[in-house]
Amino acid sequence: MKLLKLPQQRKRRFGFVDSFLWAVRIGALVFVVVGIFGIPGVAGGPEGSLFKTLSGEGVSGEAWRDLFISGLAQGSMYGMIALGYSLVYGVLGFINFAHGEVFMSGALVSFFAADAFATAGIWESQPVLALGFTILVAMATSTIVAVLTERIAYRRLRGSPRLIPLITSIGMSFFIRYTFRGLFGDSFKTYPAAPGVLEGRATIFGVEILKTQLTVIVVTAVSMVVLYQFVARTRMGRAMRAIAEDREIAALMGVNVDRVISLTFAVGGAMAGIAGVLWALLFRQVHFLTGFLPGIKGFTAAVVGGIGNMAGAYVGGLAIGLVESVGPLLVLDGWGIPAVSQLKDVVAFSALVLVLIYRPTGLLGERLSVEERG
Amino acid sequence: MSKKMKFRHLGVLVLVFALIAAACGDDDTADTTTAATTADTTADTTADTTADTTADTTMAPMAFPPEAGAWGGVLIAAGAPVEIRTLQAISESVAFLGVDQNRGTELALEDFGDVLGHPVNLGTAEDDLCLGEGGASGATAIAAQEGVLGVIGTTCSGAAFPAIPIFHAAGIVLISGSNTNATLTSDFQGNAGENWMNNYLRTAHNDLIQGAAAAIFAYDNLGLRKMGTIHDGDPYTSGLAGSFGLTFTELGGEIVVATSVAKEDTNMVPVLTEIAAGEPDGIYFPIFQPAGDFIVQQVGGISGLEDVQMYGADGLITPDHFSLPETEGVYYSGPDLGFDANAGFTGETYTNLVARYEAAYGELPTAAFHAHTYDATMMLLFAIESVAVEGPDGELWVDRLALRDFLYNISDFAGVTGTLTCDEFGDCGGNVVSVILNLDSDDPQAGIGNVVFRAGKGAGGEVVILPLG
Amino acid sequence: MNPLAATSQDSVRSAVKVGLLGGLGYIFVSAVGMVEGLGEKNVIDPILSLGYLMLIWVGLWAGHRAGAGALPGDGVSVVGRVWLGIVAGVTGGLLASAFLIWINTFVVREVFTNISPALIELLNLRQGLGTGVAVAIGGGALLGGAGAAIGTLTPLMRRALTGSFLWVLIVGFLEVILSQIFREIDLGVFLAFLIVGVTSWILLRNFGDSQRVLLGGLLAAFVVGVLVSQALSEVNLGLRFIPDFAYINRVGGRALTLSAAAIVFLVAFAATVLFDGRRRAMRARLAALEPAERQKWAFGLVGVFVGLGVFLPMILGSVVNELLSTTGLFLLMGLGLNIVIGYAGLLDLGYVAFFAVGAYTMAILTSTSTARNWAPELSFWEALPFVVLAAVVAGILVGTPVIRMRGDYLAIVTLGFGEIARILFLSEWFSGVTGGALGVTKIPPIELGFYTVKGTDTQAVLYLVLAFVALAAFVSYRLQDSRIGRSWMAMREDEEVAETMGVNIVKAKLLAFVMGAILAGVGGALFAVKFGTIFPASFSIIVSITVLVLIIVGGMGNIPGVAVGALVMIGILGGSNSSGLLREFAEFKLLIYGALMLYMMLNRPEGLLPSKRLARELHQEEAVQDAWLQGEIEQGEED
Amino acid sequence: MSLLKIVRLHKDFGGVIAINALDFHVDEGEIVSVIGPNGAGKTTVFNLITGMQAPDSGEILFEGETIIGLTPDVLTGRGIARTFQNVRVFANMTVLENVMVAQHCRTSKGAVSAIFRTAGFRREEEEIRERAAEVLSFFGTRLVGYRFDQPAFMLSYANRRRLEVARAIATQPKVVLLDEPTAGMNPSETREMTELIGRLRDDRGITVVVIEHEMKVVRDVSDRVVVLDHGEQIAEGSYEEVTSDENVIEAYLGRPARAH
Repeated sequence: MKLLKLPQQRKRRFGFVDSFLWAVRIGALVFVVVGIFGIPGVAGGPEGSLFKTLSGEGVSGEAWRDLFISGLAQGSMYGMIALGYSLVYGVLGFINFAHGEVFMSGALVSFFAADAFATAGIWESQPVLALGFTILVAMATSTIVAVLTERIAYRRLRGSPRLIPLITSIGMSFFIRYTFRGLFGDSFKTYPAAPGVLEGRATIFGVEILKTQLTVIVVTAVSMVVLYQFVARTRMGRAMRAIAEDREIAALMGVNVDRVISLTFAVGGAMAGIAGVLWALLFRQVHFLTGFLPGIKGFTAAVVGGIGNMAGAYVGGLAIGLVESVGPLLVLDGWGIPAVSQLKDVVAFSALVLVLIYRPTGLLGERLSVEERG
Repeated sequence: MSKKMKFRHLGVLVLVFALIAAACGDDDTADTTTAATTADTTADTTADTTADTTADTTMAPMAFPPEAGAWGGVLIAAGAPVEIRTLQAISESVAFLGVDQNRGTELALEDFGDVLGHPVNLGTAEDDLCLGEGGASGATAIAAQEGVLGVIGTTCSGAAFPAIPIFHAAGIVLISGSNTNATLTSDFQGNAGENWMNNYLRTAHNDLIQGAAAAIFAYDNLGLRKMGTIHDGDPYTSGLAGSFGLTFTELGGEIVVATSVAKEDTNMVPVLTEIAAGEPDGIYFPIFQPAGDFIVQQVGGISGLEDVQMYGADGLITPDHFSLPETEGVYYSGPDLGFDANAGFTGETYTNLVARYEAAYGELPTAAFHAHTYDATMMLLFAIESVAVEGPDGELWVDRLALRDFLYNISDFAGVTGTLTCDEFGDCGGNVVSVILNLDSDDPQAGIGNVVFRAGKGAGGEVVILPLG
Repeated sequence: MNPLAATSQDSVRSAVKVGLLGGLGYIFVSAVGMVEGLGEKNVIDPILSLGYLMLIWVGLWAGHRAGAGALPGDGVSVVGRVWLGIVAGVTGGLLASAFLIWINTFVVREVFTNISPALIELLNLRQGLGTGVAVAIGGGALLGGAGAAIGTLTPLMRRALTGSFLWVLIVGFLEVILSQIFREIDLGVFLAFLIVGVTSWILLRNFGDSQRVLLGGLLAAFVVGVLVSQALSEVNLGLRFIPDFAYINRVGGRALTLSAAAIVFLVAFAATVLFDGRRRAMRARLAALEPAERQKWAFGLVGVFVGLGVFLPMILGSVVNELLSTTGLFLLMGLGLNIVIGYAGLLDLGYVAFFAVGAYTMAILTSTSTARNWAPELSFWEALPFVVLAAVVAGILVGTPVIRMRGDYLAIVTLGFGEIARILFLSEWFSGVTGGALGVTKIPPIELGFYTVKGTDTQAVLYLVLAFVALAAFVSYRLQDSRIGRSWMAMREDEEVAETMGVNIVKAKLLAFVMGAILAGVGGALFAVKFGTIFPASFSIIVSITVLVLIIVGGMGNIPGVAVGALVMIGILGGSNSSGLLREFAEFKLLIYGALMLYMMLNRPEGLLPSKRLARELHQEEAVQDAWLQGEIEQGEED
Repeated sequence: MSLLKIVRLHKDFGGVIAINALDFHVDEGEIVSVIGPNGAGKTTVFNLITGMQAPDSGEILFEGETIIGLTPDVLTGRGIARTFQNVRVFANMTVLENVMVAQHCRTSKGAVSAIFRTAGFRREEEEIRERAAEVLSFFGTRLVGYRFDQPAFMLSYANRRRLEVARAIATQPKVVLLDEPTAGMNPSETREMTELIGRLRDDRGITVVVIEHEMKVVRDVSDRVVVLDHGEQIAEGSYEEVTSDENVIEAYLGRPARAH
């Protein structure tokens, strides 16, 4: 999808900024490596988390596995949310801050479906049907919310300076969030526990995984593949890509720009809706603030993966999920820093900064196009 | 306002000019003239802990109303209401605490009825936002209203810090039903806490008691030796986890990991893994919902924590939390809630009170502190009634300092939370904490009532174990 | 005869559409809990509660829109317009009735929490469904017609009517504040106000063209005013009978009595109508002035406002002073962020980090708490240089890695930095210094040598905050209009070109970050002192967003605009962690925030009081159309 | 000694060669035209000279010193200025401000003196303003008077081109690189611009390198013409020499450039 146009990294003489960035790069690398492996032979220094594990006092091997998988599950959902950011960015070139609320709306509204199924006993007796329908409700809600936001607000702002739609989306995010709070209250909605078939652990390739986490990972992966095929193969998908390249030319070529942009929002919304149900399945509690942090993390993931790039969004999501799950214990704990878990967002955002310092266009952000030539 | 205070403000004015003048550098006629007039205003800078507020109201010529004390007084016209206010956390994530408390106040008003023939008015409920900013702005708004005698609040200790001096300057007493921070009152050893002021009282327990009692139960009764603690970045939970750890270590136990989560965290695997690495036998997590829910729900999936004893605290003692199947077998420390048999000041039993609560608000109490707040309100109303002087035409005169003194001398006051006696630093609560055990998630109320351990404050401030029931 | 015959089909259709929107509005304010939540607050006793006011407003709006929807060319008469309003009102009423029937028939509270029995009672006027429906439709028709009718009045009458109504609401609403002002106002400050006001009026009339006379006279009046205000400060003006008469005690706060409401309305109405001629004449005279003359006048007026403004904190009472000091703190941050975004175009979403750095530096260096293991216990003034230093360092630390990032990347990375800062301050890791979750308490008041500014002394705090705000505004203003300011502007327009014009991008960006950081840092330091205690929870992302919103709503790049933004967003609506003038709306504050932002961005993106530059930028096309023939010009490139 | 000397310059964009082993030089006081079909790499050369892009190999010498790796602002300070093919004036700044900004590297007053409005600062501001007015008067009456305070986006296309040139002059350069200064202009405007380019050297002693498509302009202004194709120099010499060169004819006719 759309390539982000960044200034060509120039070969400059080594200035203040370069020395600073190199110091950060090297410092971060040393920090991470020492955190993991420690400084062998130095008593009283950082022990290194891996060394701790090997000597049997740190995090156990199984624990690393659990951390990894929970990070993967969390990251899959971030990836799904990141997609919405990335798609919209690709097509309209602005960050839709309200996307976290799109995710929340699906999670919150589908609660009532899930709750009804649970009360009726269908949740247990027909788990696939019930879950499927719940996901449909969530997708529908999120899609409607996403498309409506575009229709009401963003459509009128095309072509205005980029700060305007950004602020609008922040306003939209507040508006949706507190409207939902007004409508559905500020209490936590507790989803019914995952149906019996999804309880306990399954063994995949000799690795034990909680079935709910497995479900999350599988469903997101499948959704991603389907979406990718959609964008790559269908006419509408091609139209989306055309608009991402150049909206005006696409319009000249007969693409109905408004419709395709709506569709982009719809697709992003649907993905967020799926993520909403998965979120509820895993964590079971949703309320009107549920979208806030995942929204920001999704945005982070989109940038880490390379904004505007679909695969990048997913990869970025997985990366952020893994980093915040594994990172604190892997790197910080090795340094003997207390209470590392509370620093997981610090780790996640630091990872973001580092990724951008190492690769200014994100992990899968494509290299720059050919600059203007005479 | 006294003349002195006015002059001080002038001084600030001068500062404004000085700053502007310093910036411009060419216009300095203004500050020399004004500075000259304020040359001798430096006198009153010594802090005076007993407030210097004067009477709010004009005096009548006769013996009534009597001469006002140092904090002034309030003259209530015949038939006019007695003004008290609430300042609780009634929005955002802690609303379940503050709203619950305001209901306690409303019920107390209902039970107490009129004060010597005057109705009681609560005015607009102020929000402490559970933050210093909210406490300050709410307190300012209340202090600006005329004739407010006392305030019930705050919900959060953080909001109380800036609110107390504002009320102090206005001669208003503040009684909290849920502040537990030790520095607001005393350490029970006769040392005033550094944020204590003499217009502040509370009916809630002091953190020192709960943390210590919870640790004693963990060490002695549960036989735990290695524990992890989790707080959520809130001063309350952080303080509680800290004082738990202190006592637990003193007893000979070991805190293997003291860590925390963020309130909005959902994935608890990392934090639980961090704790698992320390191989504890128990985890003390005195936090709130939903983070507490996530922890009990996810702890089963962590290898190494299969047999660990989970141990929460009062932030989680709610029917919602107790109805999670995973909470069966989990202990919770908190203020003693075995109130059922207790009768409050008006003779209303706690059981009855809860029934009325449910009837009035359509749900069971969402937290424990409505009871403490009920008592706090009762105490305030009783004190007002006791110190009020009736005028010839049905007026009422209440001296603020007398009201404060009366409250500080309250002893053996019958409350639904137990018998209340205020000490010299405003700690009035029974300071009895209990540990409960949830056995059946289908009957959360039974779990909340299932007390397995009680402890209270001894004469020297130490923790003494009390018999059950 | 069909009164609508004269109106076009289109007008009717759009009236129906507006009516449906109005009906949705009715449902919305009811379902999100505004009607019930605000139902207890009586504005005018006993007839008007805030909750009903919301519904009335919806009806009037719909009618007005529908009436105005008829195009002038349609030949729609006054009666026709009123009928259009009624059509809209009835349509809305029908939709509202459908909603009423639905919520009366089914119990939907399980899902929609705020559709409670109490709400249903309110909407039914406690008389059952029939009344509710009748009122919805009848009231809709009435209000719709009224709304449209207002639209047909002469501009003067319309202004008088709506303005007077607004005054009634304001007076009813600001009960606490107005009571306090009337109760506490003393003769001294009243006379001072009078002296400065009258003197400046005379001066402006007679010596408007001589700046020296004007300034000298003003200064003299000001000095006299100060002396008088101090000398007579103990003599109460004795105006307490006014609030005693105007307000009546009710559950949920005091409300305006009906007779007082009528008086306020009549006075405001009469004043608007009577003084209209004079106002117009004044405006005409002002318009006729030469630009140089006008500048002199503006200069004089600013002098008067400053002269009077200085006395205001003595009058306004503690609540307003408290609000204004909070507003001032945010204004300080707003001015800083205005440099970063408004001047230099760097979208910083983690601005709160600098605020936190300032607050924590001040708190740690000055706290006298015995619980702290490292407490240098400096005074405010000793610690202030360190605050600035810390802000500079923070500015460079945040600024350098992002120097080569653009727009959206910058946004997320700075947002990340903001969160990193908050979590680090909160963390166990640094709790030895920062106090972790327990924050820092016992931050001492500011010693000025002759006076101690305690956090609880709202008046003194306000003066202090205003002094710093004035300083910040002064610095911003001077920087804006300088070589540095121009280089920021150029960078904002086109970074690459700015560089080829010789602007050192690294220096320019870092300077913007550092200046912004210093202002926020000082704001943080004042924040710490004002509250005497700080906790990490005060420094969440929402603060960054609030500051961003206030400068955008106010008018980015324009210092008075930022001030207006701070006043509206923080002073009136209430900031992220504080309540504003409209404290009754606290529960819906963020909802209103969102709605206001949407409205502003869609209809007035340049803000309430924009800089000329920004207004031009956002309305380029119109400006160009005005100035040139369309064909001759092309639009400037974007990016 | 050449003022500007380019030696075996090479630049490619992800495999697409933009500039290949390019050699050319500009002497002081010369007006050199760079021509070539679209995509020949003309603007890239300008970008490389002004430091906006870095070459992969080769050398650029300015006044005998290498300037590779220097940032554009430093190069502006050394005396290299440019305009842009796609007119990049600061659209929302006024005409006067546009030109005032351009003097950034010739002035020095920083934040502190700006805040205190020191005497030095005020003097410098006055100078900046005067110089800006002076530079704008270079274009006769087109950009003076009420235009000073008009935002640049209100200007006509030709006036924006003029403003760009004014901005470049205001940096007080030794050499100015003009990228298609007459593109989009009508014949009379083009004539005027041609004359201006001559005056740049004659009145102000600025060396000029100009990229131009309009052959008439090239003929009228150039002392020397350099022809690029595919990033390589295929011919060099006087206008007459170049236009009769077979390589050049082939380059243009073989793949005729899109008309501008």
